[in-house]
Amino acid sequence: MDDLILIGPELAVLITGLAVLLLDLWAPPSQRKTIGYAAAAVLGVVFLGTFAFLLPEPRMAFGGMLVLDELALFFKRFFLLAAGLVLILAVEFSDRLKAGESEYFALILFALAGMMFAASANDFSILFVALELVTIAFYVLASFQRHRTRSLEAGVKYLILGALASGFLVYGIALVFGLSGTMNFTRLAQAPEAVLSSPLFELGLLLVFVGLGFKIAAVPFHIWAADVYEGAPAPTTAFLAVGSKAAGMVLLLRVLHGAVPALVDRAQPVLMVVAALTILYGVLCAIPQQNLKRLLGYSSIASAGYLLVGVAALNAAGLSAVLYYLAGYLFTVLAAFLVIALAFPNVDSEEIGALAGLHERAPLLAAALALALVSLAGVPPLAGFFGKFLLLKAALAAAGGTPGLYWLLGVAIVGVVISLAYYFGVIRTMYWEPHPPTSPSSPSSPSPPCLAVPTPMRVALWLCIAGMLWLGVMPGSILNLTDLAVQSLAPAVPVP
Amino acid sequence: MLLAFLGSLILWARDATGEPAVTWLALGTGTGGLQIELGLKLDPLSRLMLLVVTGVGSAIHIYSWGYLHADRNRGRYFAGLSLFTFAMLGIVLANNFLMLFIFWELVGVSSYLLIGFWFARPAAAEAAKKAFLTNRLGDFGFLLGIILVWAALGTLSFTELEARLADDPAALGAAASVAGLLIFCGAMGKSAQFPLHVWLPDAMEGPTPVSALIHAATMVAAGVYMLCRVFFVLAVPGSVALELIAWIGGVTALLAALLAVQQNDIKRILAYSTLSQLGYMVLAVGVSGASRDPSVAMYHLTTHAGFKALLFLGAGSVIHALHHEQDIWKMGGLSRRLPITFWTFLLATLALCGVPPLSGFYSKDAIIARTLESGHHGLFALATLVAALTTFYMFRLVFVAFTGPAKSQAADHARESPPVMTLPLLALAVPSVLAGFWGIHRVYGAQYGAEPAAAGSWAQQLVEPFAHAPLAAGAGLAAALMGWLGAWAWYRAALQDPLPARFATVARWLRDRLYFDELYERLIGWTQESLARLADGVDRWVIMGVAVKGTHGTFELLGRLLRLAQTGNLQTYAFVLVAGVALLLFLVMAR
Amino acid sequence: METLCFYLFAALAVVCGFLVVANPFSRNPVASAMFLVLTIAALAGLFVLLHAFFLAAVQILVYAGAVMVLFLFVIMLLDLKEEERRSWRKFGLVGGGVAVALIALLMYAALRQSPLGAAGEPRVEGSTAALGELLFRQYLLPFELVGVLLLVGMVGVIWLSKRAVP
Amino acid sequence: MSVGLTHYLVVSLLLFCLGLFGVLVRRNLLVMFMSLELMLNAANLALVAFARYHHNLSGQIMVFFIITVAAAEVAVGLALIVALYRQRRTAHVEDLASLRL
Repeated sequence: MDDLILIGPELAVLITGLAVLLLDLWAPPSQRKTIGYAAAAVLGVVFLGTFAFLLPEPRMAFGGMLVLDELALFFKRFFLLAAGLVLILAVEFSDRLKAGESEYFALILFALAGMMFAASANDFSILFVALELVTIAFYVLASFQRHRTRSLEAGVKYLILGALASGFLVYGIALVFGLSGTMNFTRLAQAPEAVLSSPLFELGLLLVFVGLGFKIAAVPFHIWAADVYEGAPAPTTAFLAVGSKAAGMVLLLRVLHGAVPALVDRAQPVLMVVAALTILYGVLCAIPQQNLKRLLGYSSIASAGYLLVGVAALNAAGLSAVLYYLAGYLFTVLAAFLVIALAFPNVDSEEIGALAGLHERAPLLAAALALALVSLAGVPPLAGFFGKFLLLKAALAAAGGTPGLYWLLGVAIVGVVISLAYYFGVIRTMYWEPHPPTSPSSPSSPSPPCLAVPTPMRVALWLCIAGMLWLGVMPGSILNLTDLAVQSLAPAVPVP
Repeated sequence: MLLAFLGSLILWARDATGEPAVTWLALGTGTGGLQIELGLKLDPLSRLMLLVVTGVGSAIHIYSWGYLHADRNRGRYFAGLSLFTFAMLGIVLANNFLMLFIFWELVGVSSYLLIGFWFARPAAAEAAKKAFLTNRLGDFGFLLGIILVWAALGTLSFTELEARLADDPAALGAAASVAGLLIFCGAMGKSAQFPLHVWLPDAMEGPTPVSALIHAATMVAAGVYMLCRVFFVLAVPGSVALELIAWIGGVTALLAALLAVQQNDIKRILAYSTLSQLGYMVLAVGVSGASRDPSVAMYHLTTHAGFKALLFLGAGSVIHALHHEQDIWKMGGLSRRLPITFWTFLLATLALCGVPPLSGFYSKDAIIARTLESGHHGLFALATLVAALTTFYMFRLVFVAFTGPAKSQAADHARESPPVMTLPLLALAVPSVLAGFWGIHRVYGAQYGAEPAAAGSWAQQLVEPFAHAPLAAGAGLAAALMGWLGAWAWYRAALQDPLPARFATVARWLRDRLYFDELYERLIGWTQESLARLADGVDRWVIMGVAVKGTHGTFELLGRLLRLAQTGNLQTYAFVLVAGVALLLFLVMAR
Repeated sequence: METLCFYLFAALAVVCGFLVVANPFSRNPVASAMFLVLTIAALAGLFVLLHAFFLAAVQILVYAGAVMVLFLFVIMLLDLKEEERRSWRKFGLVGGGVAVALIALLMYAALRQSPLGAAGEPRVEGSTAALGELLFRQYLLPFELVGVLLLVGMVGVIWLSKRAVP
Repeated sequence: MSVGLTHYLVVSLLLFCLGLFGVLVRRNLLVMFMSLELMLNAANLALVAFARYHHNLSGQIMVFFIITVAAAEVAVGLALIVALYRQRRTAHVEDLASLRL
């Protein structure tokens, strides 16, 4: 019974998902949007409910399969918030799905459940199953617009490459299990040195890293990201960028600091190289980009790189900064995708040029997107700036022992500077370029039609804006949470 | 926008009470080694600067009302203007490096918006981008400097930093020079010092009140203000930062003055003049190392803010009256058509040239005296030379634009601007005249008064410049006189021509050209022309062409190359992934 | 006897596996599918040798019985003959070969250097009862999660394979 | 020469690399998919062998999960390929390149 209480939030999400599927059978088509909003509301309630957990120390459940600590709670709240916003976005988007809205909502909820389980995973079996639950749901979510070839193509690409990464992951798990004789993280942490230092074990861990690196879109496992981001429906892309990446991240932290804390020092060079490559790749590829969703895809690759900087710093401040950065990223990216869903009524052209003059048609959208991009670019006082600042600061603090980190810092700063160019290009288009004539039939109308912003979207947008500003201006409160989370993960990690 | 004015009035009243307290608002604190307080710092330095920003700012707000009354996008304009002023006030009041930097960036963003206000004009958009990028380049150094200081001393608060440095002047160690110079990088960007000065003349593409705001009281002054604010970091013993700063300031002053001589656009002349005066201020900061008291820089900044805003608004009034004509050779005879504009403009010009008893004389003289006092004889000569040049090009402008016959239809039919524009002119004329006697130096003196070597001697020197440093005052005056004579001799004579010199027939143009060269030979020497051209070329080709475009191009090329990996072919993707795995395994396992 | 069976099944698995990916005689997907069935059957044989009887049955039932039938069904449905007409891509062959060979080499080297515990001493007897015990006690949660995963798969398949409404 | 754990692992490794090779060189989506199944099967073999030689049934449980997940993955993947075929009349990777650069 205790175990069930500990997975209460996940159960609630699963039940909501089933209820959405069932309700769809009776609800008239006109009520489907209501179902989506209701599901989002339930997620809000569950989000608040997670604050009822009081954890003086980590609790284990299901015979050590799951662990519920502050880190898990942090990520569960993160996923719930993200999924709630994505649901609102999906409801707005549902007109373009043609049919099957409820299935779409339900799949989002099931993927959310998978992510929440992943946040608590303390065993490779749970890691694998939860990750696959997320992934398979995303295969369908990415290709959900089956009347659009591009959506299907995105789905197929994600599927094949995802399955390939899963193959590596599974083989890695097999090797790790084979050498150590256990799949449980807690027991793995006590494995003898002889096991840890054997090459085959190391190989297995690397393959697991491949599987997780695929999720967070780190170079060289990033190759799917841009295509899938561009082709998939906007809510899917948003959830993929925020949720899937965070799920990969939390699992990486769990494996690294939970299962093999003795090996983190040896993992550092790998993490540093991957982080540097990821930042450079994402930033450089974004420069000539004309499609906004694709641009955000590359930007999400770069973000993965920045996150890995925090992981590679190997200190509590770095991990705390990773969590903070993710929180800021949540609001920023979702704001951008909310705008994308509204501003591009025509799904097959998400060219930046189509945003010209947006500030006249929809000032709120333009302002929200501009804020999001400014935050992504790392300009104070928004959340993105503080996240990057904390990450770099943590890396700097750790750089004394490892000179390689100085290089990584240099790369990260160069990345920030380059990224300004394309983010501001988008802002300039929105504010400074005149709106192209809307249609040849009404050339006489001087002002283009205003875009209507439905109330729920308005609420979601304001929430995102508030989140970005709040995190940027008052980082203290959230930093308390992230510090707690990091302490529960690795009490032994030195605090600089 | 009137809100800003109201705010400035309130602050004014607060100034009158004269509370030198430091107000702390601990807005955000974090654990894990991060401790950032956001707070305000009110001391003599920031109080007076507040006055300057809000005073000039509100004059410009009112003036803009008239200047842009027909523009459709007025709302956006005033939003930008207010944001800009807000950010500027943030810089003035910041009590730590982080907050300073945040507002510093905000100023950059809002100036980008304002310069590019007429974005439909490609030049304006280009100028806005250039300003932003150049500033970012400087800010990058600034940020590194801040991080360095923070890493060495562990705090970002000015008060604490100062205390720590006072306790242990060697706390920064070998990093002192580097940190100082990196921080100066930020000032170089904002205050447009060589070689990052390229953005400022182009920024004239913005509306004229914006130019006034950016050039007079705010953006460019932010750099100098920041230098004075963190002077204690720059002036630690053993640092070579100040020496270099002084020379960069001197070079900027000279270069800009030379370039100003060559310009025909009324706003560009003023822009280069601003550059030159900023060079003065930076120079003043640089030579104040021995006396540990950069107040002369602030003094000049304050007086300059007044008369330069006046000059720009006057120019704006002229441009407005002539329906956006900016070429001075198409003006002429405006003294009769625009009397208020002319007299205020003349007053400001005199102040800029350093004619006693106007404000510019005292502040400029203080700088020249300081160079002499600190033993920088080369810089003293340079400063005097620039003073002469300043008078020369300013009176060239006045003679050509305001006296003589009208040189175009528009100039002949010009009418005085509405009162909403002339009133700010009159209001700004007051400080231009009075700021010299008013005792600004004493306020700034209080800021640095506690420091050891800041004896009150310089204050007396200001009251009696001639008595204290007769050589400096005399040299300054003589330089001004020489410049004026040069302008009078040639441009008064040039005005006898029925047509403006530049647009006459080839022969006439050649003759004028020779006259030019002759003048140069007598005054400075033949090299000036080529120097001016060289400097312009360096601007245009080396700095913009190679440094900015080259870097940008390289990255763009890299991006396009990398993008080729994204062929869209699933098989290639799979190959990239597997090859990545193979490489990763190889790197880790094959040891 | 056991050794003989191992080599038989192992050879069968590897050879058939090779024929799945690179059959020199036919590049018809049907041929690949048939050889995959053989590989799977051979693997089931190896499972029996490893005393994993239940898994051997599952392997045959689920993989050979269900998954491969699904594959064949789809192949028939789509009527694909195209790849036969297209030539191999040289770059793919060489580059892929090099990458895979590198991975194989590294793995093999790691295998040689690693202490595999008391290798050569098979100790576990595959008891289906013990397996069920473990599955429904310790691994109950992942088991239930797999159920959810199958539901997700079902929803996805139904949605994707339904003909789009015009 | 008696058969030991290493032998099984070598077989598993060979199968894994064969599958990997198939993904890289075959251009029919269905065959690529089959190659992926081969990789998963290789992992299964390794897990079962480890379970046998390490006195730990957990490996077999993991195989059980992998088979189920693979089945679900195959089902979704095939449905996706069918949907794509309906639109484009192809199951060929080279014909899938509308998303690029």
